[in-house]
Amino acid sequence: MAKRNMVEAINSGLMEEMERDSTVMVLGEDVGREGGVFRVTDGLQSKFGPKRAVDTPLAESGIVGVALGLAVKGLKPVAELQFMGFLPPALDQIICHISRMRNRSRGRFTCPMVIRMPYGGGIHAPEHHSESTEAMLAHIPGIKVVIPSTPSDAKGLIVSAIRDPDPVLFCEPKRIYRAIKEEVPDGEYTIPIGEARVVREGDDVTVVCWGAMVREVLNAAERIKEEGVNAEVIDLRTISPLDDGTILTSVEKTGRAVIVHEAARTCGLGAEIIARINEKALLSLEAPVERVAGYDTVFPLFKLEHHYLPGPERILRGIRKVMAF
Amino acid sequence: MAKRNMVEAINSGLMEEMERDSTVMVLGEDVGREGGVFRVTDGLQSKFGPKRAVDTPLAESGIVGVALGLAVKGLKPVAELQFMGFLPPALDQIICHISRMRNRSRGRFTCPMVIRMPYGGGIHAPEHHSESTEAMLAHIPGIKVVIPSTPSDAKGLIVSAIRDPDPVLFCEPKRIYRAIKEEVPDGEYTIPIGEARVVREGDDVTVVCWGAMVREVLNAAERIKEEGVNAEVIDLRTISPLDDGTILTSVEKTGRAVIVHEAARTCGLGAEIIARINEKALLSLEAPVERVAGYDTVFPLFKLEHHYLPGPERILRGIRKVMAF
Amino acid sequence: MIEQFDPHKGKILRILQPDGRCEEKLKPDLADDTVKTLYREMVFIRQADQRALSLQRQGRSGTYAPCQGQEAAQVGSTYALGEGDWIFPSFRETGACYMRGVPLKDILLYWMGDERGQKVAEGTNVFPISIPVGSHPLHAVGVAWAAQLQGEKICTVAYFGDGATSEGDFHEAMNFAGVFQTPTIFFCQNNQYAISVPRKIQTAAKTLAQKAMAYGFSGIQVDGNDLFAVYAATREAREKAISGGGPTMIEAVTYRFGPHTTADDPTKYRADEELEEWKPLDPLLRVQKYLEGKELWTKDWEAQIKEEAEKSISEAVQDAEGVVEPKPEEFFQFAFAEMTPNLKEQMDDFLAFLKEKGD
Amino acid sequence: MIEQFDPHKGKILRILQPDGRCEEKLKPDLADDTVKTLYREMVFIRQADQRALSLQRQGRSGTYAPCQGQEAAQVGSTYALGEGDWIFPSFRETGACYMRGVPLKDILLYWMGDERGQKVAEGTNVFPISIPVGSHPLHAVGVAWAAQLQGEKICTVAYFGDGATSEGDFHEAMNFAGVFQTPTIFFCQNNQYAISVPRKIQTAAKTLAQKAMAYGFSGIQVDGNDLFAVYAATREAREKAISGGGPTMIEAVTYRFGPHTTADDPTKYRADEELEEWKPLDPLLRVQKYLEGKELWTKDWEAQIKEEAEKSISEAVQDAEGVVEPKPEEFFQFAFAEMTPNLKEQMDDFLAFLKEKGD
Ligand SMILES: Cc1ncc(C[n+]2csc(CCOP(=O)(O)OP(=O)(O)O)c2C)c(N)n1
Ligand SMILES: Cc1ncc(C[n+]2csc(CCOP(=O)(O)OP(=O)(O)O)c2C)c(N)n1
Ligand SMILES: [Mg+2]
Ligand SMILES: [Mg+2]
Repeated sequence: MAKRNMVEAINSGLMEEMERDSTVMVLGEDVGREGGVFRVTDGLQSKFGPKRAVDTPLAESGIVGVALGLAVKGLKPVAELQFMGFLPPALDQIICHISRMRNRSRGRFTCPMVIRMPYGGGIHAPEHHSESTEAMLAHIPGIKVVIPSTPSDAKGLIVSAIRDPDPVLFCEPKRIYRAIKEEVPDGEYTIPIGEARVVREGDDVTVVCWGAMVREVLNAAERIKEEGVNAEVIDLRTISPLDDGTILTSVEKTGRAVIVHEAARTCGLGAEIIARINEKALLSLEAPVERVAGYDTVFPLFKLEHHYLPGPERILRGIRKVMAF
Repeated sequence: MAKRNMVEAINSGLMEEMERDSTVMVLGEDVGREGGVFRVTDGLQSKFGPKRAVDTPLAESGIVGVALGLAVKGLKPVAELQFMGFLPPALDQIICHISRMRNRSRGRFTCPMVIRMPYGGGIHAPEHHSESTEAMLAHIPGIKVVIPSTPSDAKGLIVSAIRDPDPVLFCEPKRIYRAIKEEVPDGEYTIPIGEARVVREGDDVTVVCWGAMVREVLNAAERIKEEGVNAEVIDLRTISPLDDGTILTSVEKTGRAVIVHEAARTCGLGAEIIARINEKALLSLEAPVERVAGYDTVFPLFKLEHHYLPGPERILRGIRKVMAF
Repeated sequence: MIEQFDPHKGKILRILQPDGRCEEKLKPDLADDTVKTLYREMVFIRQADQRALSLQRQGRSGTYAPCQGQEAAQVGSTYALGEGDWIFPSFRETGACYMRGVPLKDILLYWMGDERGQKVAEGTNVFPISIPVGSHPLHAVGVAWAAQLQGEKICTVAYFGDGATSEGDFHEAMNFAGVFQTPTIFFCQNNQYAISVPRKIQTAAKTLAQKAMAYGFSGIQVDGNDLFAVYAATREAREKAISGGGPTMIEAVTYRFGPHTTADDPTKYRADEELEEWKPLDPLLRVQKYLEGKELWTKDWEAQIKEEAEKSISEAVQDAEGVVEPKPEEFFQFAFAEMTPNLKEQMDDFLAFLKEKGD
Repeated sequence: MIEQFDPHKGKILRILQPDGRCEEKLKPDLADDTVKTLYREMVFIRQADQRALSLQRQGRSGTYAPCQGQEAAQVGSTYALGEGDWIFPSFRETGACYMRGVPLKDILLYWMGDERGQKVAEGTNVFPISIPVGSHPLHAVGVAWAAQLQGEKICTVAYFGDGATSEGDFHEAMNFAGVFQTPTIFFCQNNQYAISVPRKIQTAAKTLAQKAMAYGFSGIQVDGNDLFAVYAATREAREKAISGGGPTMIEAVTYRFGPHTTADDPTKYRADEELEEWKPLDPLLRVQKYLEGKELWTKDWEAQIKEEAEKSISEAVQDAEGVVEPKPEEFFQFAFAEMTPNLKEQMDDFLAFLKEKGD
């Protein structure tokens, strides 16, 4: 075991999978020689050569579109989109083809592949470098969407994503790429896709979050303790398929819930979570489920981004609101 | 007043706006000479010439991207995407630019424009011709999303969309393009964007729907009467911004709600509506809000599409479920 | 040959003249029997295409995109391919798919609104039909790239139309193919229209073939109604591809004799005169005259092969219509290798609903 | 001239030699004073660019994309434009934006993380900076098309890099421009890299300029470090555009002297030798030598213009840093002409939250 941050953890996961399975390859803008603008693919090209760690032309649709072909023909492409803000050009291939090959061919052709992308705000970046549009992805049938919040989970989930028989979109909370260092198991280590994790136990209120928000929520959870409130914190880890079982069990216990996400509020994933709670645990609710989320505006440039991003203060406020109801 | 179906109603709205305002133009694939594959732009080119009813190259991103430029420079482009299934190639321009010009330039540049597209299933079409991805659009800040369900509303809303100072996505339920004929006012006629309509009054249960589902819901509402259930039916007409006021008033009265949409269930607009009800009318709820929606699968080819699309039977079942709770 | 016919210099490859005469020095070596077989296939495809149209008219099938007039382009190009090669059809490739081993029954089944028609047999390297115009050449590049990395000597062929060249994905596919020198043939059937939009509105370039220059490889314009020219060009492009020479674009200049699809009325946007001008260029007529000239064609033989075609087409129709209805829940079953709990829940509810309804 | 320099034939336009000598017969008629002014602007831009970099290093600004080495490309092209023309910058166009009337203060303000820096004055036809690579040429085509329909004799210029030519939107923009013959200049600064990716991985085409042929209009490759060549080519392209001749693509071959952005370390992907090879081709050096040859340049004058530049740059920095902080709720205020009820509700809750916090 070695102490690693999330970038190093994902890198080691890629490294080990490429060693284990010669069909695994990474491709994207600057992922080869440069090792990725965030260094997630650092060292892969020098170790596995330019044919398995490939710098591509600057074209997101092209990257994921050829990856589909690579996958159908038996390779395991791990494509990188440099930022989730540049996911939109690739959406057509994802929505119209990647998510549908298995269904369209009634199982004859499949495209197990991974599309990685850093996402989320808080790094003082220019426009299009802070987006969180994961809810759009969760609305697309036929793909899985994974979002780690710790180095260990990141490694375990990237390995599972590479081994998954279906396309997996892997969203990396770049804000905490280097913020957390922890022991990350070397060698064979997987985390099952589709399973949320109870990060903190509590019986007064359930707080559901993912990605970079987990850290903010844990911070708030510690502070609300002083007010005698014991919060249970759930890190979804996979947002599609959604592990509503873990959420419901918790809400049935606590009777109260707050959902925290960076993405714009309207039609964000928070809405779906509320819908599931409403459908399956309405009678356990002692207060309306609260959403602490981004606003329905363009993500602001960094003079104002701290106002846009949910932080401990706003999360505390959300928890207090459901407790006071 | 003349009896018109939805195609004719939208056509007359376009016709009159192009007469009224010489800056209005339509562009897209087959919208000129052919008058649109559904004939919505029929006669516009012969009346206003090929410079105001323009056949473009086959490129969705190009169509809406140049439309942005046309709009900023003072024209009023009404772009057509041939089917919502071919919206994805245009999403990048919509998400990254069209929805952001005003904000990005702090009001200096704006792009009032309309993007029309037929959407929805039930016409025995090939793959990609039956999609309903309106929830993705409702998640994008900076645009408005309109969906008419009757010829009159279609005319009133297309006129309002053209006159709106901001970009409006106009989704046309092609399944009922010609199914309903009704009196449609000639000349100046507008329906405000952002206002839902109570189509049928009732006090036992609220059914929220839009587009082609309205007809199915009204059918179910009539049938459920025989069971002594009086359903209130709300046609959203605009899904973004969402008129939750009308929904909440109704739910506070009925205490029960069912939401019906064609789109895939998870992260569909139904989730957001449930979230709003949860946040603002939880205590009035006497039963969990029910979603009668498309499934989280690719929209099937037409041998099975009737199973995918919510019809009166499934809607009745949904209503019975919330009544029996 | 490809290099000699520079589209930029207005050159176009034509070997078989409309009157059946043939440029002997350019003629590919196709045995007479082979030519007869290919003619027979073209006849079969035309009749199958006709049948598909009438099935739709009779309400026995859904929308269909006919390929009448494009038989030489599809037969000539596919016949030039090898065993392991892959093709990536769009929606108008009935001929190409049939030539590459997709049973007519399956093709018809698909247009009858049944996904099972797209489940090709193991070893049949035909991608499912791609409806989004211009989007699938990327897949052909990806498969070709993989084959290259796997050390297989095969090529991939993307079939698309003139309209498809306007899409961004076409550009990205051509560019990736050039950069990674993938063994890919971009086979464009320029049938003069994208639904109602004429070729000249699609792009200001004189030819579509010249677009290849933007990506550092060569393109050639061929008479798409000339079986020999299409075959020869594809053959050469394939040899180049499998010997590491990289991609080639072939623009087959042809004409759609029929409507865009069964939902389309061509009289709205094209004059009958235009159609009349193209009729003498009919790809079948040309081969017929050629064979006639060599006394390899007779009225009787024509009648015979047509009758045989009708027979097997009727069988295919019967088989397609005889396929048992899909299980209602089938559309849930191919979303993932293993159904997700959420989907399972939805399927169970769906089945419960059917039960309640008494289906 | 553009026609004479066919990129396909390996021609590239260069007028001013690195040693300051000049092809007299190709030399555009620029008065000595004008050349001095343009040199002065280039000096100013280089120093402003340097300052922007150091502001970031000092934590007084965010990420910045320097344009050092590309001054001739940006000054030469913008100086060739007319009053009413529009430019569409990407993120590396500090020089072009400044030349077209955007105050340095606003440019700095934007990189300090403040959208207000993008609110150009009425009459300043500079589109806001577009970050998504390759996506904004479509906007230039749209504005040009509108101007054409409105009967205005102006042109639009899209600025983008070598990497941008790989995006589908670049293709669609070029194609629309060709089809509608819009008065658009596609000005590509080929600075040899897209972050770490070298030009040769971007496309297999020998030149980027030749891509124009795929769209039926002409492209020209110019020495992008040659002020005169860039000016002359842009001038001609503009005249062609406003006189109904349609679009032109100009590939300005240049080199990025600095990092991709302040977040980038070029030593990871390019050798110092390469940089050294380009240094003698510095666009400023060349004009300096030219002026020196005509005894229009002296050390004192150089010192003087540099000092003056420093002074006004410092003022711009002061002004940018002196701008009052944006109101917290500002980011709600430009979503729509009229705030939607839903957004109003969110803003009120946001303001209530700030109150509670005591901000
Ligand atoms: C991305 C996309 N946009 C629009 C359509 C609707 N559509 C179907 S076929 C077609 C025209 C295609 O023209 P072309 O590429 O020349 O092929 P052809 O039909 O002539 O064989 C259009 C616009 C589509 N299928 N995909
Ligand atoms: C669509 C998109 N993909 C990726 C990026 C990230 N990115 C920013 S600049 C850049 C390289 C651009 O290269 P080039 O077009 O040559 O312009 P240059 O930076 O050299 O001026 C990349 C990949 C982006 N901004 N937009
Ligand atoms: Mg065509
Ligand atoms: Mg560059």
